[in-house]
Amino acid sequence: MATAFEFAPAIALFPLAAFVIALAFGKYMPKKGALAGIAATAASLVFSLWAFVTVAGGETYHETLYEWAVGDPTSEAGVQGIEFTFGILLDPLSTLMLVIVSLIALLVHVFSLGYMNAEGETGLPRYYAELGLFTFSMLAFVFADNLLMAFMFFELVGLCSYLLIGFWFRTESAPSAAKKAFLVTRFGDYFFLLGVVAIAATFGTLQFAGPESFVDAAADAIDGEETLFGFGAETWVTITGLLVLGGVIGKSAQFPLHTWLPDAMEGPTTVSALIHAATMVAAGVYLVARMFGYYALSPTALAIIAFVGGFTALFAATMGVVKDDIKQVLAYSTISQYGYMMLGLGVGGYVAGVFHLMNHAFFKALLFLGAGAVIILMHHEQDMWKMGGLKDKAPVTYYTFLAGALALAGIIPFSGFWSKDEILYDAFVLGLEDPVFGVAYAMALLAVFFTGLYTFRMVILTFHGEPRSEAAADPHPVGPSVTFPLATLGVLALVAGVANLAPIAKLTGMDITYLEFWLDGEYGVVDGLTYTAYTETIGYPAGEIVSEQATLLIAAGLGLGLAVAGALTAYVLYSGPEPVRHTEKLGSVYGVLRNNYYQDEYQVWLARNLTLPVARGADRFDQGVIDGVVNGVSSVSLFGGGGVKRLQTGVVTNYAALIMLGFLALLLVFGLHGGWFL
Amino acid sequence: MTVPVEYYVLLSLALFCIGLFGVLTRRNALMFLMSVELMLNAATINLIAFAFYHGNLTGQVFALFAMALAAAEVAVGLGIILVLYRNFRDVDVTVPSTMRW
Amino acid sequence: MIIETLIAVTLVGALVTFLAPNRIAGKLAFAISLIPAAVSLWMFTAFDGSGNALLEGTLAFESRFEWITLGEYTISWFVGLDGISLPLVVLTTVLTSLAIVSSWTPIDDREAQFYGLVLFIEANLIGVFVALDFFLWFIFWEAVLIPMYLLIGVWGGPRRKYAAIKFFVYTNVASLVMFGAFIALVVGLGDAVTSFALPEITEAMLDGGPGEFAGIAGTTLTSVVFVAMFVGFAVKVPVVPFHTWLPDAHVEAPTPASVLLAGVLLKMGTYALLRFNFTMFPSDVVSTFAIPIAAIAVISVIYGAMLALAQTDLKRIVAYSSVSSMGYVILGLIAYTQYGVGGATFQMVSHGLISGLMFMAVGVIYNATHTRMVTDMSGMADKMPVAVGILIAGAFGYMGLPLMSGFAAEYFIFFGAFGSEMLEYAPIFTALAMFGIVIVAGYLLFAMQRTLFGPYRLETDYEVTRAPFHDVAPMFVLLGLIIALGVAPELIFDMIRDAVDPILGGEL
Amino acid sequence: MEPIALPDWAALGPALVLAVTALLLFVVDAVNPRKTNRPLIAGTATVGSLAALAVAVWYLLAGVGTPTGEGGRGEFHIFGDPGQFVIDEMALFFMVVVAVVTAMVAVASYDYMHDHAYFASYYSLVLLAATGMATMAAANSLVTIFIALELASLPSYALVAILKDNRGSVEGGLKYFLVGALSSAVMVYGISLVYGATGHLQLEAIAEVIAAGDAEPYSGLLGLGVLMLIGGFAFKTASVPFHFWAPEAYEGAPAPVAAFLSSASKAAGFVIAFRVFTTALPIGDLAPMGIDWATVFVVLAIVTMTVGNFAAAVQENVKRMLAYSSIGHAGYALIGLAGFVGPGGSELVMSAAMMHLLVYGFMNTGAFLFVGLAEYWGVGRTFEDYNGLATQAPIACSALAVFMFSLAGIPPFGGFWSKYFLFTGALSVGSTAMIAVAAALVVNSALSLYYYSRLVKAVWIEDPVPGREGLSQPVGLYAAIVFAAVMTVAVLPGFGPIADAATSAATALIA
Repeated sequence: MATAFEFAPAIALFPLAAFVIALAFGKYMPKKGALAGIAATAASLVFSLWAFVTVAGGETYHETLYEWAVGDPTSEAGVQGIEFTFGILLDPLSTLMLVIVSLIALLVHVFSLGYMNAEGETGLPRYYAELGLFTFSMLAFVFADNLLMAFMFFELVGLCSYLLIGFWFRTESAPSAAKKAFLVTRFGDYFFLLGVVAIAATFGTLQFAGPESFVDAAADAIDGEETLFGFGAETWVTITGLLVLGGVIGKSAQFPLHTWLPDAMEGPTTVSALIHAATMVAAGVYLVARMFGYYALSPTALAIIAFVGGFTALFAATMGVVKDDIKQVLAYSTISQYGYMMLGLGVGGYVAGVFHLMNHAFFKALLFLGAGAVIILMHHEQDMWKMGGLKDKAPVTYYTFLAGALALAGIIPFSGFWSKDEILYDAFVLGLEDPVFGVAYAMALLAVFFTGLYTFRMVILTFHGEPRSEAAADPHPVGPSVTFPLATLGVLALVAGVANLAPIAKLTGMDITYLEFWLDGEYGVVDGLTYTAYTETIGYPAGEIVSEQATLLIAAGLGLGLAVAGALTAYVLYSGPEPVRHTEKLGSVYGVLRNNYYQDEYQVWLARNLTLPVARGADRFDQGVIDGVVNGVSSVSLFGGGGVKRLQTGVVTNYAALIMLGFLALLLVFGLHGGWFL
Repeated sequence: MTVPVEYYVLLSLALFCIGLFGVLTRRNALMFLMSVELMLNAATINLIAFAFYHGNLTGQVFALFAMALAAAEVAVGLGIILVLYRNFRDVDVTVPSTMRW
Repeated sequence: MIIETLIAVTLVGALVTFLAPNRIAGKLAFAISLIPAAVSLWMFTAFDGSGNALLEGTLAFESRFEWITLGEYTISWFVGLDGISLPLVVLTTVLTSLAIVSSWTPIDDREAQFYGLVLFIEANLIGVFVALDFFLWFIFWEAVLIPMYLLIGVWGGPRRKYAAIKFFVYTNVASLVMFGAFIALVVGLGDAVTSFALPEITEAMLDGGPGEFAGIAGTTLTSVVFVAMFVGFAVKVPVVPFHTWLPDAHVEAPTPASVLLAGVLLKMGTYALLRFNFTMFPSDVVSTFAIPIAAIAVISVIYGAMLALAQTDLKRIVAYSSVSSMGYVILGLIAYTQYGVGGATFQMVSHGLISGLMFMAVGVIYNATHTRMVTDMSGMADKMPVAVGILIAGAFGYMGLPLMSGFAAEYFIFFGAFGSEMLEYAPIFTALAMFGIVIVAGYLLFAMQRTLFGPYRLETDYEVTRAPFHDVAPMFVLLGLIIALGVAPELIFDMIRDAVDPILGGEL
Repeated sequence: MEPIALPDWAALGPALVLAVTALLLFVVDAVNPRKTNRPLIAGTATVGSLAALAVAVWYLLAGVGTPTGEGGRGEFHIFGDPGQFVIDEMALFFMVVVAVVTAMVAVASYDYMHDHAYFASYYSLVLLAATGMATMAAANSLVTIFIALELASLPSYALVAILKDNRGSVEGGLKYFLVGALSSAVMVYGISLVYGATGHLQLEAIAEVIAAGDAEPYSGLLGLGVLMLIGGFAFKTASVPFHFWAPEAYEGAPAPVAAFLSSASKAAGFVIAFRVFTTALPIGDLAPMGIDWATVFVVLAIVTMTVGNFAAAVQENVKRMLAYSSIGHAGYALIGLAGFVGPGGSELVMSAAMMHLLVYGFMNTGAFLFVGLAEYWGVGRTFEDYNGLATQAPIACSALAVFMFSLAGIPPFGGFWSKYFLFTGALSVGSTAMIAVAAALVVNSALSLYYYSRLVKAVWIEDPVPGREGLSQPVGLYAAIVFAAVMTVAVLPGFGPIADAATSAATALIA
């Protein structure tokens, strides 16, 4: 009887096949390759679910399948004999993620039928091929069993997002945004790769799990108080962990490498859904979760993760408040939400972080697809100020979008509430003990308010009030390929929170924190990759106010209250048939927010006004000095030749004289030297 | 009475230098040629004197050869000077200087 | 005798093509070039060597007989393959075949001579990699200059004469310096060597090294020769600051010449560095120069990339990025680890394929638009989707995209360098060099954005059309090889490692 | 098979064959002075020089010069033992060079001198000069050396000036003659001084006197004499400072004559230098007396190659460029004598010089003959005039490229071996002075690459001169050029015998 695990590679290979088919034959296929993609992602989903069920049945899978490059251990001492392999690690975390990714990918494919095909786009085979490659890369990244494989597919994910963001390459802005996305994440990946190299060179292994893993090796090194590359083991773990984190910050769009994400809205909205919910951006946070055991060894690294996460959450949320483009708002919300996840992981809330990752995948995909539907409705208009009143004309879109918005804002009982609350709770109890985490928590908490504000600002401006343009008054209809994914995700956004009702569990004592059990190895388990193991390694103290339940209620109340406050503020400010912008109230702050704290400006300045002039200077130096020396040598030689040939005056008497002079010179030198005249 | 060999050498050296001086100063091709002949003759004096000094005849034989060759050289030289005159209407050796540098 | 056949067939083919009518020369040359390609691929499958050619390894297809006696020394025809040279031979033959196809479109004048020279250069390139006698090797090494000089000079761009002579003289001077240094070394070795066979010289070098030469003590001589040979090869590679001939040569060279220049000719330098400086000299000599060499490597990487960033000519961009890529090779070599040196060798092959692909793609665009200036072009993807697609793939290969060979090579090098025991501050050097992967992404993405994307707005008095099949087909082959090596580096890394290991062992 | 026993004088066979051919040409011309049978004359000259070549090669193969102990026939001495002439491997080696060059020049001149009035005289002079050069190779006494040298020089003067209505030819001839006369005067004076110091003119005898220390009191005399002898050789080989005639003589002379002089005459000059300095004036005996001629040659080698190459690099006239390059190559070959500066390896470097002179005989002759072809076509003399010739005459231009790259020492051509063997030999001597020579070689070699490739650039790369008429294909010139090119290529793989011959010649000479 074949088991699900034997087919594990197929989970990723189906979309790869779809990529090849769509690229080669998409032109000739009905729907231009969409069907291949849908079939492939559906198959991936089926196999993912099968694997998920198998893991639920208590089995896990960790196998090296392919030796990519093999060192020769016989001739090389130490880590140079390392083998670089491809393998599959199917544990609770990765199977969960596989399901999420393949599900979202499937829905995006289906939605694309309505969004891309129906709109008569050109280049559809390319589009579907790239989607397939994107899905393939992400799935392979998810089930990678070692850091190098993870890095490789991490990079491929970056490539695919480049290609898809730049899908409309005939415009000026899309290629620019694509370039920016790749370049900024590449900058992060530079650190990631350095981290991979450093970890490999230090521990001689890159495995995530098992006794041969670098996590165990690092733990041993710390226990043994070894010195690695001139640093104490823990310091070195921190350094390497932070290097890898560079890649995470780039991909998950954390401050300061978040600037690419809003620009990435230049891609088709479906692509945005995929990038934000399940692939590109999720990859970063997933990686932290994947190698959480390693970060658990370094409190410093975790603190930095938490702090960056908290700061990004607030930072991005404030910018989201002033955006007019519906996709821009969603983009900043993504940055902000991933900040939460980082915070959750940083404070040791492994379950909370993964939980939010899952929920976010559903509701953010929903929101983006919803936004896509809105854009279809609006005949490709994205400015919210030109919308309004769509609520009645597109009820499915509206209600599903609303579900997503409620989840995003974290309103009970939508899924977002449960996961965000858990993150905030974890941060809160830690923040009570440690002021660094306290600050991170405070920022994240404040961000909750802004989240509610921008979310409902978006909902109200888009769907409520009166139509503010002709397009809004007469929307384009949407088909079932649009509404089906929306409905699916809408349901998920509502109910996904059930997976881990931690507050209720804590209050009532019921064993209903399924996700925690799942991640803690109640079902299938790979040694060391459990929540409990991580928590033990970190050993964070948990503060409380009065009692655990009270603390829980305080935290939840603060979060929910602020979210509702934000939503209400939005309602107050923007409801009504003719909402006003309220920008003047913000004064100069508006400019700062509107310009995204000038983050783009300084990064562009770095590229354009610093790097480029330096490069031009180097070029001038190269042409002038280095090449100048080369050409100078040749000029001097020829000039010398010009001098030498002047000896040849053409007058034979001169020759006789010169011959005699030369002869005399020889005579004098050698005669004197040899003593002939004595 | 025997003249010491050093005197012959000095004589030949003087002759050689005179010839050389002529080579360097005379612009007439014929004078140039004659100066070279003087230098050759300086060598001939040497050869004969040394032959006498060493008491073998090789030097004297070589002197004969040298004279014969000098004659041949003059023959070729005069021929060249002839065509020189035909082409340049002059026997000044500094005139033909079309080729230089 | 198979290697002799390989070279002889190519040489005869060169002559035949040279004398053939222009009309059929291109097809004829391609047909002929398939023979060495097939033979070398067969050799690849039938390879039975092991170890390093210079370090008592078992050679594949060895052949040796005496040729010339020069005083106490004999010069032999001595050829053979090991795991380092075989991949480079295959690279040469395959790339030449593809380069020939890629020149069908752009070369429309004196074709017979052109293709004859291309085949001639191929024969010599093969020779460089198979020769194991110093003089024999040096003949091939130098003979490459003539065809390349003419290819650039006759079929090149507007400043071709300057570029050709610069290439010619500059690299020849370097060869002379290297030659002189090597001969001094051989003379210094005294009675220990009686031939110019590289294995014998290597053995003598590792077995005590040279004695006094012209009043210079043996150890000093070793160091001086090491430096002189490094400089000699550095010009060929090229590394900063000896690189200025390269951009000129590349920019002016016709596409196929650029392909071969970047694809194989640059590898001659790194191959020679590996064979001579890093194999022949004992590790303690190498380690003396570890820091300066690593510094040169890092400077080449970063400075080369910065220069590429400042260019507006597509070919110039790729040319400078070659300087940058070759810096990685140097870094890998000086790492003196299995992955470092092996990765450097892998990078030679990989960069050969990728830069070849890039030059072909740029050439195809140039054929259609007659410009290579980034500033002149826009939206080429609209007009030539396939060629542009491959160019993009190649560019990402250049950036070290995983599952393409460039990543494997760079990763091996970085990994090998990071943990190098020979090189002090290895992690810092590695980190600095690695930053090149960011800059390379920067300039390639900028260039691509400007030229390939955006609205099409090139004004020509003719219709810019899609590239013909025979223009893009070679690029597909290259792309396939790049991906194959990226997915399965063991295809060649296995034999490379086998040949590299004895070097690092130090002792015989 | 035992060859027919020949008398001893027959050992000088190659030179005799050339001499007989020269006389035969006079006879042919005298039979019917009114009418010139050009094919017959040119054919006779060619056959004669080829016969000389055949004899020389035959002798070499038969083991003449190879010590009897090694199964050879040993050296042959004529007019005494040790005699006035010696036929050893070096002599035969250089006779081969002279004969080959003569043959090529004879073939090429058939077309080049086609319209010349003194066709037979021309050929006679060429063969007489060749006789002189071949005799130089065997001369073993200062007397015979001087006679042979004059026998080579006197016809050469006439040959240079043979275009009597051409101002350049006459001017070149005049300069050549005047400088030559001066040089031979200097040389004879040098000979007289050496004779004075040692009392002998026969080379071995001189060496004996010096070895016995009998010349010790006359070291000043001897030193001056040696220096003057060097002057004489320097003239013949076109070395600094006696090189001033060369650019003009080569430029003005008919191209085949220039080829002849720059290849064969230079080689002949070197052979007497090699013989005199190794046989008569061993450095081991002379250096303690303060007569360090090897160092003189070190200086001369460096200066000569530098002057030649630097001046060549800035020429506009192709023939003049080749003339200067010829001076540069004289500098290279001088390394063969500079190598005696010690401490070891002089055989190697001297044999390398011999090899270089042989290969140079092909490539340089070929290059000058190409210039002759260009003059025959009347395309002009400067680099610009040569522009784009390859489109009209690809074969000849391919040959030219072969010559140029070979002269530059780029493989796969013969010049590669000899140049790099010189380099190798220079370093194998293992002295600081020779490292300086090697360094100069590097610099000059790089520079030479520039101007040689410049000519290749002109014919192959530049666009053709507009309005040039179609170019004819004179059989003789083409045959000679193609032969030279083929040989230049063929000696690369076939360098083994050449290297062996040169090595054993040098070893025998120095031993």
